[in-house]
Amino acid sequence: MPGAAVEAKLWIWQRLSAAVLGICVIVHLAVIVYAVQGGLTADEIINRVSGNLAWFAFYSVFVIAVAIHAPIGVRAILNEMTPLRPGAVHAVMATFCLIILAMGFRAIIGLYTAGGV
Amino acid sequence: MSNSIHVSVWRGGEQGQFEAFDVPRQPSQTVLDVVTYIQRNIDPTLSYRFACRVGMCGSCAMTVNGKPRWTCRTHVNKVAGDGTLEISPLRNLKVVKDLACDMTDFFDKMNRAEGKFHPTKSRHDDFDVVLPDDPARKLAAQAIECIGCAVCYSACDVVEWNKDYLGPAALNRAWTLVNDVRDGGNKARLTAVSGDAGCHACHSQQGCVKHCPKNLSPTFSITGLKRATAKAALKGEL
Amino acid sequence: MSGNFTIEEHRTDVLVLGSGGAGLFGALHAKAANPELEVTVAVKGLLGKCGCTRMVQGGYNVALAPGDSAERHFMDTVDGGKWINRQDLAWKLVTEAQVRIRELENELGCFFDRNPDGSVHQKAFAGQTFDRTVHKGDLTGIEIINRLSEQVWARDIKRLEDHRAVALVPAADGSGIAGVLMIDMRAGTFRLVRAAAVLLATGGGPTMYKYHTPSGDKTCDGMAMALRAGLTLRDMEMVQFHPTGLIAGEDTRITGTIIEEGLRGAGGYLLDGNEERFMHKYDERGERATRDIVSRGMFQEMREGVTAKNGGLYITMRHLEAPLVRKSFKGMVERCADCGFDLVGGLVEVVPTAHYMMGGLVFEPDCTTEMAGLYAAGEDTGGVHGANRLGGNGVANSTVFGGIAGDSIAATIKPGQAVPDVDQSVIDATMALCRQPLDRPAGRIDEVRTELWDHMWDDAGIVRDAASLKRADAKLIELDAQLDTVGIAESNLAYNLTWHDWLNLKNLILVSKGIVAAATAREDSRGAHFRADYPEVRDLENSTYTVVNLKDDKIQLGTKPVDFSIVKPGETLLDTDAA
Amino acid sequence: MFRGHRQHAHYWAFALHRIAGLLLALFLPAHFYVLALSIEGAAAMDGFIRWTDAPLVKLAETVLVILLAAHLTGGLRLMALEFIGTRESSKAAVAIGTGIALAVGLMFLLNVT
Ligand SMILES: Cc1cc2nc3c(=O)[nH]c(=O)nc-3n(C[C@H](O)[C@H](O)[C@H](O)COP(=O)(O)OP(=O)(O)OC[C@H]3O[C@@H](n4cnc5c(N)ncnc54)[C@H](O)[C@@H]3O)c2cc1C
Ligand code: HEM
Ligand code: SF4
Ligand code: F3S
Ligand code: FES
Repeated sequence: MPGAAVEAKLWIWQRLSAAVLGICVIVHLAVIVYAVQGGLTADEIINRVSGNLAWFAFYSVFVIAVAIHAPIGVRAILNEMTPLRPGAVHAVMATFCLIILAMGFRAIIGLYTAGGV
Repeated sequence: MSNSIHVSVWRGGEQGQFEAFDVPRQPSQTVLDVVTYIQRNIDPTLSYRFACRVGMCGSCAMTVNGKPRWTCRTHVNKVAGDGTLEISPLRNLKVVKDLACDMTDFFDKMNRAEGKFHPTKSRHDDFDVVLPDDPARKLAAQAIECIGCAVCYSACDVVEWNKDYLGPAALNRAWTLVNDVRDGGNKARLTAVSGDAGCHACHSQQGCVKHCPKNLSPTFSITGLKRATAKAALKGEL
Repeated sequence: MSGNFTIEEHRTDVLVLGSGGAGLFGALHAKAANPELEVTVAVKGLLGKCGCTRMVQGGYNVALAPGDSAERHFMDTVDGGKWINRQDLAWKLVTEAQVRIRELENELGCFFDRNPDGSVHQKAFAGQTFDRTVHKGDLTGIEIINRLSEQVWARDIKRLEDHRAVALVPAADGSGIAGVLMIDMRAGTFRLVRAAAVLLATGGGPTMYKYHTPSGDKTCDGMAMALRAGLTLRDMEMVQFHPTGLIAGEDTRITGTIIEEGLRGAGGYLLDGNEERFMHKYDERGERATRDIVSRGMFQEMREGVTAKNGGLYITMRHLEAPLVRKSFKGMVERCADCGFDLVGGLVEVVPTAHYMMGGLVFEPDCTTEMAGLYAAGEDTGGVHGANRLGGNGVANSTVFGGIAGDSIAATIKPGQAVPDVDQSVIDATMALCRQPLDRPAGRIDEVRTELWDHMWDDAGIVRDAASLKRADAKLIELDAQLDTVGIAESNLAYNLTWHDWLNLKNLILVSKGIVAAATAREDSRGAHFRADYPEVRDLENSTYTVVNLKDDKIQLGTKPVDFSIVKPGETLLDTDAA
Repeated sequence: MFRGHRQHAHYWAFALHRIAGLLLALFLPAHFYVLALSIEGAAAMDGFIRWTDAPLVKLAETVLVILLAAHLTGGLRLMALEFIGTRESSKAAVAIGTGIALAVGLMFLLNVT
């Protein structure tokens, strides 16, 4: 049964990505809480991220992880709670994954290159 | 304690309606006794299922005030504090009539989950030596006392949402066999319980654990299957 | 009348009636021996969920351990049976059990309890000279039936669930059985299943007594069908009572269900209504005396009238250490608590309760019967246990002979073999019988049930005598007539439990007549049968057993000499020094 | 909504985790869109962030942070269940999870105001 292995692997990927996201989100939340202390401004964000490879790498991992994690999660919800067929759900989720990747990286690259590196 | 209970009972099949009855209250009275009283004294056509009367056969389960329960061992005082009871058939099973369900799907899923022993020895061999405190034996023992009442099956929303989902009881049985050192069917079993009809469909709602009258934890069993199938998948064995 | 009642027909090679240990083993063995055979299991409830094998708590007797032997198990069985067992059957039981238990463990997957060294654990059970009861906690039956059911579900074995057998239908040419008439309970319609072989495994069940342990689906249907088919039952006076059933009033189904024997073993006291112990009046072992003695002692106390509020007596553990009781009897404590009783610190009202029928259809060690093509196994049969069944021999009996029946059937029946034409007159007569209440305005059948319960309990129960049996006999005739005036509304026969209650009572009354006749005939006291007017065991060497059958709607009675084919009273198969 | 069989803490934990996950997934593209605006220069972005000072938007953002925290703790709880096999995955775990989520949310709220 190929489906069996696919589901098992999706499960592994989702848990792995969740673990990565766990770390990312904690860092992210910490930064938000820290950042908003003086009121959130775009300058601050750009100053922090722009040209900083470490932040760039961090957000890349974050985006990749979420692009794996979220579609797998939404897939289960759609399969269970909507009449959509599994094939259709699969297509929608592949698209969703690409959208997250595209939009995510557009944002990160934008931040990284902002301020004229 | 008022001396009568107001009972609404489901009448009909999948389509039907509640019907109201007043049943005198007794000091020793289970929900099954309430239903029996109605059949014996008020409406002889009321249908329901039971056999053992003592929590061994798992055929008397019904939805009582919204929750799935075995009725032969549910004392009225425990569920009808305010003197009202609403009794309907178990969710997620086909209704035969009134409170009696058809459990065919439930049993078929036990079978589909490879919830059966695959022997490695025969009647001409001696008993396997199995130490009672062997960790695998203990895991098997924790889950083995299922009476197949389908209470968990009825308490799980995934069963409702995903018609193919094998459900907590079948997966729980599969897990006891995964831990049964005498069994030779694990390869087929892990494939059978993986996938979106199997353990991966479970989202740990834990209605199964919460309602199982035998205090088993299908959730625990299912997470065990998730780990076991993940290992098998990584080894390419599924 | 029956004209507008269509009968669906169904054909199969092998039809198994009942899904207890006997029925499921029969089906599995027949299918294993010849996978080409079409095997169908028809059962009054859901497959594997009804019947008493599932309710087995104690366990399974089998001689496995060093020091024990089939001979010893056999001697215990015949001693316990007070020498009226059919010895070749008892021998078959003890020897085949040694194979069957390994089949259960190794092939079906029952996970029996182990000793600390990993070998199978065998516990003590009353009436045995060796600890030989294999078990899975105190829920052995659930383990056995669950494992059997799984194997049946996994095979190409047809299921007719919620199907009640109402008649064994012979061939028109008298050559043997041709099928079984059933009621499809869900639809409320008749269905004729034609079959080359039928296994009768509906499991008896003494539910004609006010207090009884078996599951609600067991109402002696098999024995009643056998009587109507002209077959012979033996040892019908032998009804075993378990000393401690719960009693909580007439309106709860909990009444009659078992409280574990181990409670007495662990030091529990039996108390009368004044909260005083009484068992020492009857036996120096007190509460720890054997089932029959304790039951009789309790019955006597109840007759004398110092009872608790529901007419029973009390069992209490409150003088023992609470945590210990809670730990050793967890299942029982919880069960009592669910029903509103405190087993640990309080008094729980109990009463002796009808448990098992040693008597039943006469059959051979290969499970054939007088009627060609009809096989029988389990509690429906008589002869294996004699006058008393040892705890732990019941499930051994049903699984051993169920398997043998399956083997015998497969050895005789060919797949697709022609099934003779059915005797239509039996079908017509049975349908008329079943439909009898439907033509009348609805009535209350409760009164018939309660009266049957009361009279069997008082007059043909734990203690009987000629006068009480005579009363019982007259009452049964009266109740049968009374039942015939009760009507069931015909408009709604689908899953109509009240209709089935009526049919249940019809069967229970018929089989009760057999019990009363046999009990009247046996003028001595043996095992489960106690005659106040003949309190002694008489003339062991010339023991006889009773047989009953039905001719022209009347019970015919006979007695036959016991054939001591293996060992005579006073002799033993054991090397006496070794004990 | 919360029929009888759903009336227990674990079910609520499941429902919360699912709702939070779904909302996060829906919010994600919007979030990225905002960030991408940075490409058009800090000025444009400041405009946007000032817009978020509107109370309604602020509330939405707060809720989202709570959701993130809730989904995180719920996810950790789930993975504890799945990998460590905590048998009696206690109600405490649910409570602590929700507690932390709320705390983070409140922190955010306090800081913002
Ligand atoms: C509470 C309790 C505890 C017991 N404990 C022990 C123990 O510890 N050790 C021991 O050895 N024995 C014990 N026994 C006895 C043991 O259960 C029986 O001896 C044995 O299981 C009988 O098996 P069976 O297959 O003959 O019948 P059952 O298991 O009773 O099965 C009968 C089957 O026939 C079906 N049936 C009935 N009528 C019809 C019909 N008209 N049409 C179709 N199907 C029908 C029933 O629904 C059921 O499926 C106990 C019995 C009880 C009640
Ligand atoms: C930004 C981030 C995140 C998004 C958009 C997201 C989205 C989702 C979605 C939509 C689901 C499906 C929910 C369901 O099936 O009920 C899900 C499931 C899950 N998430 Fe997340 N998630 C995120 C972060 C996290 C984090 C940080 C963790 C944990 C540490 C996590 C752990 C999980 C787990 C374990 C599941 C599986 C639930 C199940 O199968 O029942 N997620 N996620
Ligand atoms: S796991 Fe529990 S609730 Fe589910 S069928 Fe078994 S005993 Fe019933
Ligand atoms: S209720 Fe259902 S979702 Fe899983 S934990 Fe139990 S099977
Ligand atoms: S009647 Fe058997 S479990 Fe309730």
